[in-house]
Amino acid sequence: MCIFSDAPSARSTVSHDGHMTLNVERADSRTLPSLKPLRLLDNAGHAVSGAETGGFALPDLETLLGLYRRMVIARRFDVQVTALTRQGRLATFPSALGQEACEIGAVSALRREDWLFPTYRDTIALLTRGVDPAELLAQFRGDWHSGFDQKAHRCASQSTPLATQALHAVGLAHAARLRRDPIVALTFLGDGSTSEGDAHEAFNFAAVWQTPTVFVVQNNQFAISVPLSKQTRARTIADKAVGYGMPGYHVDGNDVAAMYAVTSAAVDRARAGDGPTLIEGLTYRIEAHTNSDDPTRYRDKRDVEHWKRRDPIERLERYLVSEGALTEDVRAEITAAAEELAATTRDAMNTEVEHDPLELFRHVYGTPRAALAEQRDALAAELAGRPGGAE
Amino acid sequence: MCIFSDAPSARSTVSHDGHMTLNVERADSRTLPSLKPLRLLDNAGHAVSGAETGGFALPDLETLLGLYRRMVIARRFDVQVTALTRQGRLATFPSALGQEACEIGAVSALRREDWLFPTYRDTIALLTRGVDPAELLAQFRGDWHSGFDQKAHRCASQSTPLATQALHAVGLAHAARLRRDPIVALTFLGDGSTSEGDAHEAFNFAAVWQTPTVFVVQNNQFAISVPLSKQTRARTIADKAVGYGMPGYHVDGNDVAAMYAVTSAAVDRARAGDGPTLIEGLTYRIEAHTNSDDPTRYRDKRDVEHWKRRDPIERLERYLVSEGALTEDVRAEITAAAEELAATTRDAMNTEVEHDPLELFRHVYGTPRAALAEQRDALAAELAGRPGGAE
Amino acid sequence: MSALPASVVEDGTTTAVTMAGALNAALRDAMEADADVVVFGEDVGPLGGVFRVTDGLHDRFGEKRIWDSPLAEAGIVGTAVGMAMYGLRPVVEMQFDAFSYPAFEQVVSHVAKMRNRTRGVVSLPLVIRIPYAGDIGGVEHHSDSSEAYWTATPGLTVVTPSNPADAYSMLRAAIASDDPVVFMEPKSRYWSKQSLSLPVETAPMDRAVVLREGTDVTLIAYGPTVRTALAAADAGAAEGLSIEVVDLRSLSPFDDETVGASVRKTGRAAIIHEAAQFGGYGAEVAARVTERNFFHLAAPVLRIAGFDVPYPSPKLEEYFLPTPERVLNALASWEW
Amino acid sequence: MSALPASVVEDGTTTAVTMAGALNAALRDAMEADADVVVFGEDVGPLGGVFRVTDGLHDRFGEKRIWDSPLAEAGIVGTAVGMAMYGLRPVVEMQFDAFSYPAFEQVVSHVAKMRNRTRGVVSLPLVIRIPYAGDIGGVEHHSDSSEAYWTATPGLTVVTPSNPADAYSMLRAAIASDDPVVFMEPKSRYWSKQSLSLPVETAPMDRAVVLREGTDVTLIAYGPTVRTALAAADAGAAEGLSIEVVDLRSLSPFDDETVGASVRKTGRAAIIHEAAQFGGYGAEVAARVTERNFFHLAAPVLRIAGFDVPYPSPKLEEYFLPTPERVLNALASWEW
Ligand SMILES: Cc1ncc(C[n+]2csc(CCOP(=O)(O)OP(=O)(O)O)c2C)c(N)n1
Ligand SMILES: Cc1ncc(C[n+]2csc(CCOP(=O)(O)OP(=O)(O)O)c2C)c(N)n1
Ligand SMILES: [Mg+2]
Ligand SMILES: [Mg+2]
Repeated sequence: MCIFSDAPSARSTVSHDGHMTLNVERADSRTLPSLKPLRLLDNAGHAVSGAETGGFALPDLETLLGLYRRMVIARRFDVQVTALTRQGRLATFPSALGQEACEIGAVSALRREDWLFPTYRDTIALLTRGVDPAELLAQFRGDWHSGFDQKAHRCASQSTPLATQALHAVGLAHAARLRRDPIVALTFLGDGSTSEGDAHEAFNFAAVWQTPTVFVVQNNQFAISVPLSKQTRARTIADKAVGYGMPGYHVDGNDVAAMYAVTSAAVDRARAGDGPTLIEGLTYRIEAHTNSDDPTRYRDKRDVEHWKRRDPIERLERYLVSEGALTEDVRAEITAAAEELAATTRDAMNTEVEHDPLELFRHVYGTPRAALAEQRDALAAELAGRPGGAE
Repeated sequence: MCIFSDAPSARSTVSHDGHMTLNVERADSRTLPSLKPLRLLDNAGHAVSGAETGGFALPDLETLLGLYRRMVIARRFDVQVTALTRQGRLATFPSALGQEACEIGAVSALRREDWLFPTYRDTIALLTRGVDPAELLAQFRGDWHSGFDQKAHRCASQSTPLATQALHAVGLAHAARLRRDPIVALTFLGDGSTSEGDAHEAFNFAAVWQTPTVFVVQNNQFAISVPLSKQTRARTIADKAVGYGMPGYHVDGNDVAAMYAVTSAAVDRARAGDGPTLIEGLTYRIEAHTNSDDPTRYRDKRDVEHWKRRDPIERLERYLVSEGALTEDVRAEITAAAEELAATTRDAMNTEVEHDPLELFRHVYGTPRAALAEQRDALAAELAGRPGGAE
Repeated sequence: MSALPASVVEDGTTTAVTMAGALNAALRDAMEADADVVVFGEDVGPLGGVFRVTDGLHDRFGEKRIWDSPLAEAGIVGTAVGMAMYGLRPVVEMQFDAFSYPAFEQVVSHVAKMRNRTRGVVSLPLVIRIPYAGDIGGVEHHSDSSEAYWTATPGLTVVTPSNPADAYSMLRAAIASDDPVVFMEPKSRYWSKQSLSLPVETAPMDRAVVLREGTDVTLIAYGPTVRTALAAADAGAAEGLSIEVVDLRSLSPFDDETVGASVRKTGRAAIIHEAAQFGGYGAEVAARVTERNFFHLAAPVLRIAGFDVPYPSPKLEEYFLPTPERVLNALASWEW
Repeated sequence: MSALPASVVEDGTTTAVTMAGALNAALRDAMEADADVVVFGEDVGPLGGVFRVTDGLHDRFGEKRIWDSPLAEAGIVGTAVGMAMYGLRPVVEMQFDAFSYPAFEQVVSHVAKMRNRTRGVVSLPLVIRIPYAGDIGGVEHHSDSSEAYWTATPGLTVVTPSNPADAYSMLRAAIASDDPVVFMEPKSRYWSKQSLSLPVETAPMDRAVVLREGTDVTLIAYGPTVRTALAAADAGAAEGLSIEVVDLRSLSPFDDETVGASVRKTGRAAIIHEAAQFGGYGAEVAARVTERNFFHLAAPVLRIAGFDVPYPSPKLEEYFLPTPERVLNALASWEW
């Protein structure tokens, strides 16, 4: 089920003037990312002009309205799932509340044939790609390690071992390039994950091989309890791009317009064969790391309040209202869609699915193994109340 | 045996004017390394002035003469060991021929109490630190994994797993800092090794913790057969420093004066508590990767000839001769010292040492293990010609 | 070997100490006793660790003794190696055992080999704490049992407590050891309680203990499965089967003496663990118990282990984990 | 199982094929047959690999089919996972097995688990070639035997040839398999020769073979120790001991059928490997052979393995490696 039919066009909205185009020369000229994050809308919802935009153009109203709709629905979903998790319906859930602009801005720049390599945090990005909520949440409810058809959605499963998925994205992108398929692989990473060796290797392989990969680092300023200052001494995470000879962008991650525009340009660049891009979206994790985390132990509530006042949805809403694009009708439609999704999700999560214990053995190998069949039979026998079974 | 009594002073010879001092502000200002490698002497042996020096001052003649002496002796040693390896006296030997300026310039910037974390390539750096040739070569002859007393020499063993030693250097430096011991840990890395995750993690931990660590990447342009262009797309390896918020220097690695001056400044900076530095020495591996490698398979002989004409020793020699510092007496003394060392090395390598098979069991654990003692006894019995032993 | 003192029996009184609490106390006391003990890793600082094992230590000892590192396990173990070379006694935490895998090269190629490489000159007094095994409803990668990787690596000492008293005593011993120790903490037992007065010193870290005496079969367990073994012994007793339960505590070295004595007495042995059976630690136990006691054995050593599949998702783990019933069924499969 | 065809017996004639040559031919033929087969790793391109296994392939197939990657093993395996997800069949090389350790997390947490995680939707037709074991005079880190790490990991298929014919046939089978295969190449056998006409198809990749028939004892070996086992059988024959030699070929899965049949015939079994004994692969062999054939065994299964120490430096490896004499001594330790 793809809940969004009005997917914004994946074509770039970037102004391709000489200075601002993403291209190899730019990488080779070793331009440092701006210290101030690029943005197209300020927190009051006003369009920004000048250097701060990094030369990127504000997407048109229709595109922005589509992004708004996705964000509102995603948030409703996220809040619903967090509530269900508190009620014990899910084993765990890492919320992306407050990160909707990063998640949806980035992923909306992809075409259907492109691939997404998400982390555990990026549930709403997968939702936006059209994955069914029940299948999506199977992992966090504990039904199976991953619950949706990765090939059908061109989405990898939500990766837990940090930064490992970035290498998969690079490999897949390279394979596509070898086959001359014009597709792009986008991977999300957390700020903390950039410290892992695999992040480095992924950036480097992508740059050396010039794979069509887009790295989106959601800098939500925490890795569980560890603040960014203990993760890197670089001025921005985007600075890391320099060391790989690829373009890096430091973007206001609560400005969905900027996230969408910059990612679209990077996706275009990748598709054109000009290699990878590193995008840092500066945002904030409003919720706890997961439901089992207690953030009062390590951060000041006032910080959270500060960031709540920089809410990505409200920012765009202000702009859309001021432009007259967000009518009451549209608002009502969006609310209804969001509530419907929430209801579907509630129902799905409140409905136990059947688990077949013998499925434990079914997918481990494509080539059947006698010893595994023995173990399966032993479990079957045990379940049937008979002792023993094998041997 | 420390073969060098005239160790150049480890104090910095850098001119500390505002712009050029290595300091945190500089790191924070995200200065990109110069594309042209810094140098103080050009290939003709003329002192360089202006921007190319990066503001570093040429060390005094006495210091340069000391470096020259070390390089000549190190080369003689290197050539001798390669010859012995061809004669089958050593299991393997990775020569550093042509890299003497990197090796000796860098390591000469250390004080005796500082630590060195070398790779398999850096035998002559250890020699320069005073490790006895026979003990030094035990590893490559195959007597034991490492043959010298690491604590006595403040030198770790020559690391084989690439980039792993860089983390040890960071940890040791951090431990020293916690204890307020004013020591520095310098680690060598190859250009290829910068691709490993461990290199990234070492750079990052050092920068975040601000450890007194100096990373010297010897960019000899090959990782066995793989050229630098397949290792990174960055314009210089020093560019990587930006992504960690530490200073990076791109240095002519065949100019020992520059290597010594820049490393000395980095060592001073580290000792002062101002954190790590990344230094890239651009050089060339004149010999094969090791004796078992055949470089004709992957590189053009003319390249080697080109680099031979940029020999680090000849360059300094030209300068010292033109300055009148390299008299025939001095030359004769150096040649004699080099020949003496070569003879000692030949003798040592031609003398079999005794191997005690039971030493296999001696150092694995500090706490004795009964099962290991059984295995030792079984081997002892086997060696004594008796069957069985244990059980 | 003798059974543990009475204090080690679980009793659920209010003066009880959890395993997490005992580990916390051990770290605190070790840090108090020796300024060279430092603790670092992911979230071990102000948060106190995701399992709260380092709770309160950051407040007490400050940033120079316990701190949050960047998020990189090879970096954590690799820098700990350097610190230990310099004479500190680092205790590092891998957040979950699947997240120790990025550090695998540092552990296998350096931690395990440093002392041997340097002919005993550089020993590494380093403790790598690894919360392991499942039964906590964790999603993928949060329930691995990685012990077979470490025990197959010469140079490592690998131990695992099954109760709070051992947790305290063995962690103190691990920190005091000049050899590197992989200290495996059974996640599902973190909240198990025991009435205890700390500090406590139990059997030496490298010895197994007989936790329950019996005459018919030796049931060997460690970490999380000790509870399973004790429950099986209870249930067995009800059926007239006298099960002797041995808690290995030390996986490497293996206490041949204690286990052998028990097996020679009972004539039968079984080993329980959560990790997959194929290539699991139980193979070593079965192989060496058989090698050394073949003619005392009335039946093959049984392995009751996880199936040879990846650890399952929460809703399926009950079918994967060895239960007391599965143990008894297995014992019943022997010809008696 | 039947013995290998006569062509598999070493004869040292001039038309001989080395194991490295057979592997090279297998790669060439697989790349020729299927455009989805790609090869990458460190130095596998123009150099042809440090053991020359990819010699000439770069010239023949060009940079898009076989190339040198950056120097990073997690990167190599991790990108291979992505390529395999997309439908390519990557064959990657770890230069020496100690250098596979940086890729450990990618192998254990992804390569082994992807198919299961995705309920069979994403299988990974990926081959990880690992030159392993010692006896080549290599300095530290160049002679590890890492098989126990991989065989303890459900989801991996682990195989190892002992001769050129199997090297060819099994590598073709590994590349053809839709499951990920850890393909372990015994370094010391790279230059061993066999007169052979390629292509050759030997027994299925997952089956053990009886290489030499015998009646007194089943000697189980794999990879580098098959030669040792055959030599021991020769020497044993001279002393009147009839040794049956089984070459496992597949370490995971384990061929219970072939091995069991042999053990039930001889009533005695021993396993030889280079890796340290404690926690080594031999433990699994001993444990399962005993479990399944206990009442046919006249004596405990013996393990003749490396000592429980890090692999030694070149001058000491002769004392570490299992020799035919050590095998015979061990067999003599049984009560007959
Ligand atoms: C290799 C690895 N190490 C540790 C963990 C445990 N862990 C899970 S999430 C997390 C923090 C990740 O922070 P970040 O990358 O910033 O992502 P965020 O959670 O903020 O989205 C940690 C340490 C893991 N999943 N994988
Ligand atoms: C982790 C690891 N992977 C692979 C190797 C095999 N290997 C040894 S040297 C080498 C090339 C290293 O190149 P570089 O870092 O540039 O150093 P150089 O040899 O040029 O000094 C490789 C691939 C290794 N030693 N360690
Ligand atoms: Mg984060
Ligand atoms: Mg190099």
